[in-house]
Amino acid sequence: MIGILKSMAQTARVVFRKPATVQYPEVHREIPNRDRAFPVLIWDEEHDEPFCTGCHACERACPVECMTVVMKDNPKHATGESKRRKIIDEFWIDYGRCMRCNICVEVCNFEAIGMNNTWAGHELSRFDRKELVMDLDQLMAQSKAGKVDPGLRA
Amino acid sequence: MVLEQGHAVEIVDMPINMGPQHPSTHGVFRMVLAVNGEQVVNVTPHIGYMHRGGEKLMEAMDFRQGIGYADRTEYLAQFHAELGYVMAVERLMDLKVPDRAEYIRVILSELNRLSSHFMFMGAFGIDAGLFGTSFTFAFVQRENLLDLFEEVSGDRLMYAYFRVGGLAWEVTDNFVQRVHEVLKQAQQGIRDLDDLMTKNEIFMGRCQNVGAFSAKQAISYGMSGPLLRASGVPWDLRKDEPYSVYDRFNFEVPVGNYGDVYDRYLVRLEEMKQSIKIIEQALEQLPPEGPIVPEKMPRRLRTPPGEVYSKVESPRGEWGVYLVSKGGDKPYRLKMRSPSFCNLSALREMTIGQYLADAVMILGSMDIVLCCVDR
Amino acid sequence: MLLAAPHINIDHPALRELAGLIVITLLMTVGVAYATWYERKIVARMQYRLGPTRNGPFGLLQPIADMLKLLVKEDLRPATADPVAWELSVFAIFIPAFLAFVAVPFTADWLISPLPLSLLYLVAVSGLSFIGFLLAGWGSDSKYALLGGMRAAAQLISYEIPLLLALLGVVMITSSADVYQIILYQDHVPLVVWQPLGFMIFLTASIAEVERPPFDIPTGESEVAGGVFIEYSGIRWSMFQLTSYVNMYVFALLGAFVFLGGWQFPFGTDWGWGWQLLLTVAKMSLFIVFYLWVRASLPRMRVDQLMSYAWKVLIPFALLQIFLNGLVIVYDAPDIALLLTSGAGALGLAYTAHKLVRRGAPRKPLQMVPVRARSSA
Amino acid sequence: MPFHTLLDNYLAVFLAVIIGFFLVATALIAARIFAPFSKEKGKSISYECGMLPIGQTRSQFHVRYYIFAILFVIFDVEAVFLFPWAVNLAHASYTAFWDMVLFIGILGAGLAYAWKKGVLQWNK
Amino acid sequence: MEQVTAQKAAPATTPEKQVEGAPVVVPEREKTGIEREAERLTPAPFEPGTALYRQILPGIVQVPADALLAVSRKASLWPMTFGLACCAIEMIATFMPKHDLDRFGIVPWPSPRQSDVMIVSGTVTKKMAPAVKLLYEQMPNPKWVIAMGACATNGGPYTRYDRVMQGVDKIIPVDVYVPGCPPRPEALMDGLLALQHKIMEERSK
Amino acid sequence: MENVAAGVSLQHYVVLSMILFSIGVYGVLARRNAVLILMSVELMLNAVSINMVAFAVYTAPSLFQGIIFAIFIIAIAAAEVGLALGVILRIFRNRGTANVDEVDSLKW
Amino acid sequence: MTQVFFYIMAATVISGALGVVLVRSVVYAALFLVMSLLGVAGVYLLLSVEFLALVQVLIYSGAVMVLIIFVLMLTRVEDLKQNLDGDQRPLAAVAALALLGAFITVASQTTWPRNVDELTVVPFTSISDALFNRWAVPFEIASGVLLVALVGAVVISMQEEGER
Ligand code: SF4
Ligand code: SF4
Ligand code: SF4
Repeated sequence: MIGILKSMAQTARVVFRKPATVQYPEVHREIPNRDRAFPVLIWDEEHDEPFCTGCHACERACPVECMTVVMKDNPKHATGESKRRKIIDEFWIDYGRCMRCNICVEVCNFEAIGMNNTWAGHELSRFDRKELVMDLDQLMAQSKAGKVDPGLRA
Repeated sequence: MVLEQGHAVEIVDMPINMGPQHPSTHGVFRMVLAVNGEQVVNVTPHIGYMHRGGEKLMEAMDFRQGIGYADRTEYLAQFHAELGYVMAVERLMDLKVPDRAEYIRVILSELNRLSSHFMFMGAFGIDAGLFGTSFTFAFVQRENLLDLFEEVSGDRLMYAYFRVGGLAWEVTDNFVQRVHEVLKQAQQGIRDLDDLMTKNEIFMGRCQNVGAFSAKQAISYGMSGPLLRASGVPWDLRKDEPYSVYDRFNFEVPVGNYGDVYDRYLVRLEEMKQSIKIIEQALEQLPPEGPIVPEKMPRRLRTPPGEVYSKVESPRGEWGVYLVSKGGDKPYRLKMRSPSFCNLSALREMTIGQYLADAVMILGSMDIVLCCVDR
Repeated sequence: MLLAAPHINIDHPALRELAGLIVITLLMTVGVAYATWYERKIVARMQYRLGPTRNGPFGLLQPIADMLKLLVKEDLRPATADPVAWELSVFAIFIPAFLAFVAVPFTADWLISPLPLSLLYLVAVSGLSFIGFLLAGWGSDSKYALLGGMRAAAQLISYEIPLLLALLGVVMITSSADVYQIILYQDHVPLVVWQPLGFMIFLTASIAEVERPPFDIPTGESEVAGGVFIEYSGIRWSMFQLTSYVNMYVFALLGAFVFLGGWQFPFGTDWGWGWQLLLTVAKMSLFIVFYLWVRASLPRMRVDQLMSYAWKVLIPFALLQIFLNGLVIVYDAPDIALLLTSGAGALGLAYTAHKLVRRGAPRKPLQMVPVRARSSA
Repeated sequence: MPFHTLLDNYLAVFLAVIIGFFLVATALIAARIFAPFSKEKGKSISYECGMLPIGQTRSQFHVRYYIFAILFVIFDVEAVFLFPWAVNLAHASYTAFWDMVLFIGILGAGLAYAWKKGVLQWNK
Repeated sequence: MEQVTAQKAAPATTPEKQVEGAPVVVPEREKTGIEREAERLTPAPFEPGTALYRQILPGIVQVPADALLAVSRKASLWPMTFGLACCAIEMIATFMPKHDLDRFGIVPWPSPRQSDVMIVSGTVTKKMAPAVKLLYEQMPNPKWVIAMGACATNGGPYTRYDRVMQGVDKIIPVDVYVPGCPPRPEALMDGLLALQHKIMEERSK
Repeated sequence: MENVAAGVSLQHYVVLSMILFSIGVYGVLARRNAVLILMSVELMLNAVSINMVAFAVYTAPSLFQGIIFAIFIIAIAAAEVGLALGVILRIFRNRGTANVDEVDSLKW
Repeated sequence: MTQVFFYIMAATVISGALGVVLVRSVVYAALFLVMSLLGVAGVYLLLSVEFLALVQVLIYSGAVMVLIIFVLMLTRVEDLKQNLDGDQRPLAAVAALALLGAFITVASQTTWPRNVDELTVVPFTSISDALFNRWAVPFEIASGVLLVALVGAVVISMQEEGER
């Protein structure tokens, strides 16, 4: 009997405490700087081109093989605007398969890829799983707009 | 079974199928209970619904990639899983992990024990028929812990933070103070759950003398962790075979007298308090700064040939990793000794003769992780 | 509701009853819908949550949405189910619960029809619902359902006895089996004062009769995954839910009338029907909130504990209560004697309920094996 | 009380039966109209946690349920007998009271016997 | 066990029939491994089903009716409690105080009979596939499926293992894919909101 | 006191109870299943008690033994059903049948 | 109105009874029995014996039906492959009809001692008075019978314990 009253008192006490709920769609709570949502490519502001040189290191290191990298000669290098001889041509990441393990970021020697740490990196529900395969533009859009500053680069 | 007229009816036991989808078989465990009236006369566990070849895949991965799969195998005690895995590799490469890294590992592992036991408390309350309240109480605290983990490692569940030789990267600057905050809330949460369940007569009536298991039986089934300790065997790897830096802390190992469901609950409750004690000591001894990876850390992880078995005390018991290497950067053979599996093997003997409702309680008291059973 | 009150005089009694019943039906539906709403709200607050907030202001449209959705959901019948039993069970469960409203005096003059033995009537009618449970369990040809149905029937019948006996104690005091008379009797002191033991028994038995936690074994999610109703979907299932909430209301009202003095205590009859209705609803809500509170805080009992609690604790104590009342009344001792004896009995009940689980020797506490630091940093 | 009023009172009960019946019936019909129906064979398999049903459903039950049922019958009868007694207990004679105490005592003895025999135990 | 299942597989006998004669027992031929595999991989049948009111009501009434029903459906989506693997933990976390799905009127139910949406949270192995299909079939119309996490989407980290389904959409039609391993609770909520949008869009279908 | 019977006289009830009784008789004779026979017996009992009550309220209102009888009938019938069903259960467990024709030996 | 009610009730009772003796499934028979018993309760109401009607509902269609349905569940009579009716059906029908005819003739022949179109209401209190003063002894005996039934059932069940 006493124990029962005790537990009922406990629940009653909780009624007067503050609910822990964060009202999600309205309130987006503070997301840690190191948050690892999904890998995105970083945009090199001064040369106005991606850092990525398409060196395939991340592609090789990805445990689930969800990346595809195509490399090409850098036109800007010919004109001398940039020191990068090679540059990324095509880049696909299948977010539907990525396990967010951060390895691609660690192996990249050019700090060209980083983990998205914004809410945009999480709210990615799609009606068709093909739409989860992100191409180069989608991968770079965010950092082009200067919206992402990955807490975790290599 | 068709009834024949004219001779005595053999009274059949009603086979009841629990799982793979059932609110109270944790994950996709399936058991077929033969029930007579309300009494369970036979149990046939069916596992393998979650067998996804984690070990085999890890043999195809190098040592860094494997860590992620270790996480996903023991998804309630990820830090322990990682620790077991990286310790195995470190033993092979005989790397000396710097002190600071060791302390942070201990702190995070113990916090992880808290979060895992909170999960148990919640689920156990549900099994006892408590309408979600224990679950919510537990998860309020669990969320705090997960937030801390996320700040440190960058993910809520799959941390991949312990690396061979040390840690992936430095902890955050306000780590120590954040841990203190979280611990304060966690103590509050433990008190809440204590008030809610421990002394409640109905809860006692449901738990006491249910699924009692003697020390002898427990050992013979190779059980470990809270279940073994609840049966009265004071066996705890942190105490008997201290790995990491566990030999530098004072704490107590709770040991039960009856080995029934209630004792398992109490042991876990007490372990949470002990974990908090350990964490506080570790925070005191934690070197303010220092390396988190050895100085001469090789660029590529290549192990010499050999084999090693490393084990840690996970919230469910002895989590062991047996690793054979023939050189190179991949394990040649990898076997995980999953505590959930060994504990689960005792289910049949515990359950037979109990009530139908108690079968659920007993399964709940084992606190299994299905991916860890099937791997 | 005014419709049902006789001072809007619809001359023919049958018509008046009809109007009253229709009003009750509407009220009941809305009331049940919002019972689910505030159940979810209160329980959520007991769990650090908010409960429905997004559908309508404070989630006020949530119950409407749920009802509509359940209405427009396909309702399936398993091929192996027994068609007749399957179809009948809905009626067989709902109608008895609904019948109870006929004899419930919401205010002094709003009462569908005065039944001379309404107390007995209420119990008798609500006792019929087990047929529906057995039909649903047997008819839907699922083991969980069958198990749930048998459990439900066993539980209902076991707890009907203490319920009846507890009410008998009241009848002995008021010497009338009519709820109306019983309410009139408690103009100064509600009967809970004279009958603490009876009240406790009634409270427990009523929770068991409406199969709310901790007595929700027939529908225990963690064991029989929804129990009797497991196979039912859409509108049929929502009918079952409706019924269980209607039962909750009926027993809450019964408790409010019989033990808390309904609309009589403390203002008496002369404050007009508005006050009376307010009192009734308030006292009923007390019970309902109590049910929700218990639901959120107590684990489920096991079937054997349930049974032995009914037969070994409640019924003997109920008989004791009757005996004490009889002694006090026949040898006309002062009323205070009722309070004393019954209070003592209540303490005894509490103690027994405590002892029932604490069988045998008290448990040894855990042994703590100390571990000392061997090396240091 | 005069007869016709009694019948009128219970007229309400009959009305309630009818209304309740129509309530359920209309709900079911509305569902028929508004819900999307389709025929698939999997639907008509009874739910068993995602497995095909095993064993026979309408199978044996423990006789203990029957024991509790008969206990219930006995005590139900007793309670019903108690009602008229309780109603005019106030102006009843001592003998009536002790009669009933004897009655309860006899049935209580029955309960005690069942208790001693351990049928109340539900020993699994 | 096999024997008993064989009995159940016999055509359902209503009680009347049972009184006449014994329940029919057809001995089930042991299936070859290939057959069983094929059985596992065949997608579950799915008909959206048609509501009667579409035939009888005039179109002018149908439009508001559709809207109303769609709103009520999206306002109370009841998922089936169906935790498969690691993602299940995050799914549970989504029901819990911090991100309280009850705010959206989303409450879990144990039985598929009362649930509207099936959240496939985790790896679907080929051994599990029949159960998933059966449960999906047992859900009454209208019903939706959310594939939560990489595993449910396309096998995720375990794609390369043979006994793992390459995505649950191989066997049941999936409405919303939520990427992530595991998706954090907010992501799942985002998926549920997306599903609500979808329901509103498809109301006239 | 006004004519409360309002056109329903004693004969109505008597005839009703007789019809019920003979249906019960038919059941007892025709059915083979013990439980069904028991149900038919219940029908007969009910017929009898209808008769008793009817006579009581129509002819002997001053000392209504009929009603008291009916109450006792109900009470005893409850006990009787309990025992009878117990025996049927017993037979069923031992013989695998609830069929009266097959239970013809006094001992087995 | 009374007549209408009487005929409704009579119809319920008789159709229920017919269902009990004719229907081919035991469980349905039990359902029909419930219907018939409730009808009888209605008849008691018509006879203005409210208490008796409620007792009928409470004990007959409540308690007794629990017993019967439980036994149906316990002995899967439902699944027995045997037919429920004997071969002496026609005989039984003849006998029952003959009995009925005899009854009717007797009933119509009889001349009742006093006016039987009027019914006097028996108040509840007087019933209870009588029950506890004039009928005290049979009352105790009834309790004894109940006790015997209880003990008998327990004994049967204890035998049951042996083979489970
Ligand atoms: S992201 Fe980095 S590692 Fe990957 S291709 Fe580009 S530069 Fe190479
Ligand atoms: S995070 Fe891991 S899984 Fe994802 S793309 Fe990078 S390496 Fe591959
Ligand atoms: S997606 Fe990742 S977290 Fe989810 S079940 Fe698969 S492996 Fe586990």
